[in-house]
Amino acid sequence: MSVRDLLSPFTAWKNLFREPVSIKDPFNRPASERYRGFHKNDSEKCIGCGTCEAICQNGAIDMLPADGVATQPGDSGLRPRIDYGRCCWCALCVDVCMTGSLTMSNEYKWVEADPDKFRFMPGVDKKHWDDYEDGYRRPDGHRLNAPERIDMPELAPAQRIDSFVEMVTGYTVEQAQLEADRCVTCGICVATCPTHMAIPDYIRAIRDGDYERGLKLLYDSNPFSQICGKVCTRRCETTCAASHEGDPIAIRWLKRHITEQVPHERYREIIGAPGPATGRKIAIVGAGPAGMTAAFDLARAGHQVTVYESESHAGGMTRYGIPEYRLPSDTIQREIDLIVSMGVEMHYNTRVGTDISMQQLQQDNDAVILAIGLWMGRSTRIPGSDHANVFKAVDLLRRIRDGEAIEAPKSLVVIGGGNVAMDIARSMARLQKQQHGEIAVTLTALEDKAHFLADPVEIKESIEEQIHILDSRGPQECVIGDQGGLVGLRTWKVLSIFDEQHRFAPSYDENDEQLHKGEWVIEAIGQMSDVSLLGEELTEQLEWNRGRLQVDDDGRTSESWLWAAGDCVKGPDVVTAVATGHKVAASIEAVFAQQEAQT
Amino acid sequence: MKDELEKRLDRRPNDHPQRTALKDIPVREELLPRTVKTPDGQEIRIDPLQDYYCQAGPTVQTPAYTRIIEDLFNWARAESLWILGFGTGCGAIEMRPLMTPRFDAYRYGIQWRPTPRQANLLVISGYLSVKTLKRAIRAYEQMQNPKYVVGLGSCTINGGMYWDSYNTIKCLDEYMPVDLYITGCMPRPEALLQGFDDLKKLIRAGKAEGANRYAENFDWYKTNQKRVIRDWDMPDYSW
Amino acid sequence: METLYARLKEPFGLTDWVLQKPDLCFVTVAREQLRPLLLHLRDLEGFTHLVLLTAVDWIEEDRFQLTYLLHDRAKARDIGVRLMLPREDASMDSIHELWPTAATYQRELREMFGIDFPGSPRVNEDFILEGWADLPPYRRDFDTLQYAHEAYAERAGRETRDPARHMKEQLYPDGGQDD
Amino acid sequence: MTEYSNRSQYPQARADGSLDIDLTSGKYLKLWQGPNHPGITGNMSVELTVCGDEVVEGKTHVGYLHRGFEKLMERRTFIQCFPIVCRICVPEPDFNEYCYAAAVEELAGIEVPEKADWIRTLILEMGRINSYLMYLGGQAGAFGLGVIGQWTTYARDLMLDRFEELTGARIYHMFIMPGGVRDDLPEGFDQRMEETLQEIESTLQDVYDTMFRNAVFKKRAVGLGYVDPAWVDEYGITGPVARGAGVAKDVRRDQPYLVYDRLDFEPVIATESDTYARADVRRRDLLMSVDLIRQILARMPRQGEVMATLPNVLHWKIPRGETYVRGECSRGEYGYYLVTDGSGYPRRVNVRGPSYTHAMTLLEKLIVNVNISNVAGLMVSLHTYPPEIER
Repeated sequence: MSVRDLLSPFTAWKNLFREPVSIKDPFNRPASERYRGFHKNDSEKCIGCGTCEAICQNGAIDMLPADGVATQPGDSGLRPRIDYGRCCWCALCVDVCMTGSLTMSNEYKWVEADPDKFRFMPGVDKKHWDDYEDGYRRPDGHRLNAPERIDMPELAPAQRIDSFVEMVTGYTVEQAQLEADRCVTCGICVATCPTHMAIPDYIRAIRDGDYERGLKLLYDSNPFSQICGKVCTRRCETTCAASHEGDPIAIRWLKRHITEQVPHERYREIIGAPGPATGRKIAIVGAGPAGMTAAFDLARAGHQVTVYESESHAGGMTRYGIPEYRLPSDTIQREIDLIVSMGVEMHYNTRVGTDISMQQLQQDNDAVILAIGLWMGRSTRIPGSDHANVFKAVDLLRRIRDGEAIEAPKSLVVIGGGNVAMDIARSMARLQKQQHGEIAVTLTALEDKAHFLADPVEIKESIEEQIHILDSRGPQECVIGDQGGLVGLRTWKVLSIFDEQHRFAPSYDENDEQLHKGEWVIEAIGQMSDVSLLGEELTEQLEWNRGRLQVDDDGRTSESWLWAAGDCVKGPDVVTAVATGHKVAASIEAVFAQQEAQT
Repeated sequence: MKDELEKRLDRRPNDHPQRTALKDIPVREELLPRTVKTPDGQEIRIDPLQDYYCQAGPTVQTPAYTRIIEDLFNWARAESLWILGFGTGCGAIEMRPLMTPRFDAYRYGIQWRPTPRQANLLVISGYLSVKTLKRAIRAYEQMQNPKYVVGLGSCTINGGMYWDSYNTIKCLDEYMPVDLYITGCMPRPEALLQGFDDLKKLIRAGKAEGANRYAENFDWYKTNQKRVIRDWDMPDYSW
Repeated sequence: METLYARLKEPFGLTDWVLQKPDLCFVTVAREQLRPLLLHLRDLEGFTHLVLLTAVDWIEEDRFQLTYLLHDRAKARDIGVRLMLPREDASMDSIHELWPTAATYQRELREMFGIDFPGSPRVNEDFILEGWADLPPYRRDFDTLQYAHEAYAERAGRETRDPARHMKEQLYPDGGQDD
Repeated sequence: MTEYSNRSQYPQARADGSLDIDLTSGKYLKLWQGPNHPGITGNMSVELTVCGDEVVEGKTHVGYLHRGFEKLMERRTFIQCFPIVCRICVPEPDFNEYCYAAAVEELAGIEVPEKADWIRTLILEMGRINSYLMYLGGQAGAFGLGVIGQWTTYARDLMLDRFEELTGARIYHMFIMPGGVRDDLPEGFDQRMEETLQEIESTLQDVYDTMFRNAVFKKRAVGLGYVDPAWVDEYGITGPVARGAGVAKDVRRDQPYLVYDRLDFEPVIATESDTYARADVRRRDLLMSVDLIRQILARMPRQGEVMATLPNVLHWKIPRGETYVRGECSRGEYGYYLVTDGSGYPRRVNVRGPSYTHAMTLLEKLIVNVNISNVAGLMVSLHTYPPEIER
């Protein structure tokens, strides 16, 4: 202790001459740029997936319907409502938000006498901080879930181009786990799937490693799960929450993974045996996905189901329309065998209308289902399209699939931009490679690249396989040479496809004309049903809608004994066919139950 | 108001099954009746719970006779918010900047007092564990009228982060009459100032009637308090 | 660390050795060997500092794990000594004479897990909780959410919807197949 | 040094060594300091038995802030635990975030980007400065020097501004996540940080002149709360309390974590081991943190990621294991003992805060024979925060 210790404290007095440090107006002091203040939500961008609710450790977020927000595919119509009696402003909800719609402002003052008022729906209930510039938003690259999909292992273009061996090899267990891990289990995809498969649940089964539960979930809603696992059009993935800021979950490949992990001999046991016989009889025309799905449902319900198929094998377009490299025959056969094992009676090589009449079927059965698909290729009807070397894609695909030896031309042109066009182009490319060692396939489509109807993956793979793809080309003439052989296809540049009333009326730039060389021209611009089997009388009686059978919501035609399902009604794709198959089966069940009740 | 309170009371179950196996909670030693010897040798019998507290319950304060006088009173009350320096939870840490030059709440007539007797504003700074609730109630009851309660942070509103904790209450207004809530976790000093400013407006408008609400619904509050405070070893009103 | 374990393994019957990181390992010891082991570690091996004493409830295996974490200041390393106790009427010997601070840990374990430490100072006094009459809260079979629901009032008016179910109700309420 | 021991003849020891305190004798008075008391470190209390103005027995009571974190974390996923841990310690929350994140990363096998380690170190040092500034205000205030608190709280608020612009929050930053840190440094941060550091240094000079060179403070702090170096191991004493007793115990140097092995520093020690020495250790430690922040900003890499890729946090599972992660916070060793069982939730988390031993056993030992007026000063000198005792 010294005199210094007594005097030194007085140095504090120097602060008398210092500028005061007090903030003049503490009521209007903005928080920092990154401040995690009150929430904002871009209601347009939000899809109501509820991931914010799932991650909130405080149970502060409720998902509720909001005024002016409609439920539609890809948007649940719910919006988060946040309870500020719970929130801790950790911003995990912002970090995990699948669309980036949820952010925070740097507003932080909220005083209220009524404690029940601290709940609000950001972006729906207007707040004065909605248009604040500053505030926390997820920093670039800061993600709590991996945005990138696990790539599906597949054969390299060079390996696959000369054979019809399946090009995709399937996920390993580790890969599937990682991919399944990306799913946030929101379930928005379920509504988009035509047959409403329990997608989040079977993905969870993969995470849990419980494949048998996964398989049960698959076959509960889709008896074509193995096939869909390979060739589904996967509309579910377009509405996947992960697709907004990253790749959608590979739902199709995960489905495939489940079917690959369960030994085939276990399938029937897991799916369960059919119920006791009811004595009801049902005839199904066509053994494609729609017909076989209906057969599966009805046979499991105990009804006696007979399927009539004009080809030698069941599977319909999955067998005769999709190339082997995408969907191997043995996969189809396993699926069909499984359905048949439920007690379905099959009549192959039996053409209804020729071998047995519809009237006969009506007499012998309680109900008849028409699932005849779309087997007639449409023609462009341009000059020269009746030439012998102008083919329909469906016909060619069927011939290839049937094992017929086809001599591929050195060069060819495909008209069409859908999946069938890609299939035939790639199939022909393989034949060319096998037979000539060279590929010369040109594909012309009306649509521009951004609006191609084909799956983007198909397009990418086609390009890898050296298919020459030209967009916005309108076919004008199949040019026939002096010797009578086909020279190629003449096209004009497309300016627009639809007119102002959104009707199909393409307009062309006639100055931009090209000739695409090809010994063959293959038309892949759509298909229609061959309804000749119905016979004149029935055709007259039934109602039609633009060449397709008119059915009600349940798939029932105007004739009370006749239902229709599959591509001939809706589609075309496998999973829609499965959905309509289920639908008619359920409708028939309902009618039976009604009849039961009446007697 | 009372009906509404009753309704909220009714929707909760009574003592839940887990609690049936109650153990007897011993009364604290210093609260037991005892005999004390004074320095001159006299023996005095003391029952702390009876003798140490005034047991008269709270009464409703009627406003002054004329409006002008009452307004004057309210203005004076609003301009001298004396806060009890009882940091019940984490939010108390943001009070310190208010007490110091940077935010300087003193310029708004707000200051902190160490004892309930000198304070008229109790700030519940966040979650209240049952153990602190007991003390906070006593602190509140010992404050002089007119008195106010401000709930600070989301925990006072609906449990906040500790919504599933076995040891914290979720709704402060079940146990104490709250005049105002400030949300945040925790609210910044500026938000607190805003809250105090709003409280002043309430007081000036004569709407900060928490203390009267407490007196009017005393039984309801006591029932709620005793439901969560298991060892109620204190008088009902510890003034 | 390895040499330490090799040296102590036999005399103290140590099992389940895990080298978590170069300066931290865990071992399991039998109940009767605990005290000799702790004494040995403290007095002869330099583990003079009791970092923590806590329990883990392995309710599926019907036992508590007690973890004594000791720190060796000179060599900057730690050893975690695990000890398994049956869950029923769990009771353990107190080590408060080895480290006075252990008494606090033991008081907490008594209150939060219901593990008794006979002889430990003030072990039966309320420590953190006051007037607690339920299961010790850190036991796995105590459900804090349920307790909170039942014991404390919550604000009414909260409800939520599941997106998938809501979409079903809105878009395909009959559960039928659609596109 | 003032001799405090055996000033009173009461209470006498019984044959078994326990104290003969008979409350009915009239010699003793039971006095509760806290929880609502200006001279208490947060929401806790000490139950004092006094004889005259001298404490003969003191018992610490905690639990007023108990929220059951360790239980709550058992029903939160690994990512959901991250926002809740910082609430365990209000004045220096980042240590919880760091220890929890490091324990999770260790058991889950996640590699943290190097830059994130630097930013974490920066944040921990900033938090240390805040904590010490609060301490200095409290320590001076406990001896009646109110003005120190006015200055240090202002200085601390400047640091909170830096925290706010870096982390997006003032008190609970929730910035150190398992996997890294949330974001990079904002633009111009170094410059503003340097200004803040200079302001803090100048404040500290004022504090030194008015507090450490103050006859009142010296008179009351010197000799108060003497901690024998031999108790350090026995009582599990860590941090500045141990360093004030001449034991150079500092996790940053003994078991370097984050980037401390790439920074130049030596643990600050003093040998007097009383309240004054501990205050001085903390003051010098604070200056060292200022220096460390300058070193960090000068040496840290400016390019690169700040966050590792996590598995989808909604289904994040960590294999069975257990670990203990420690760090040197302003009060001593802070540690997390984490046990996982292969599920998506921690099996058990035990938070070991330095106050656990300091405020319980050690305080109860030191408080005997202390004058009532010095109890507050003694408690503050152990720098205790009750929430880390009871969690």
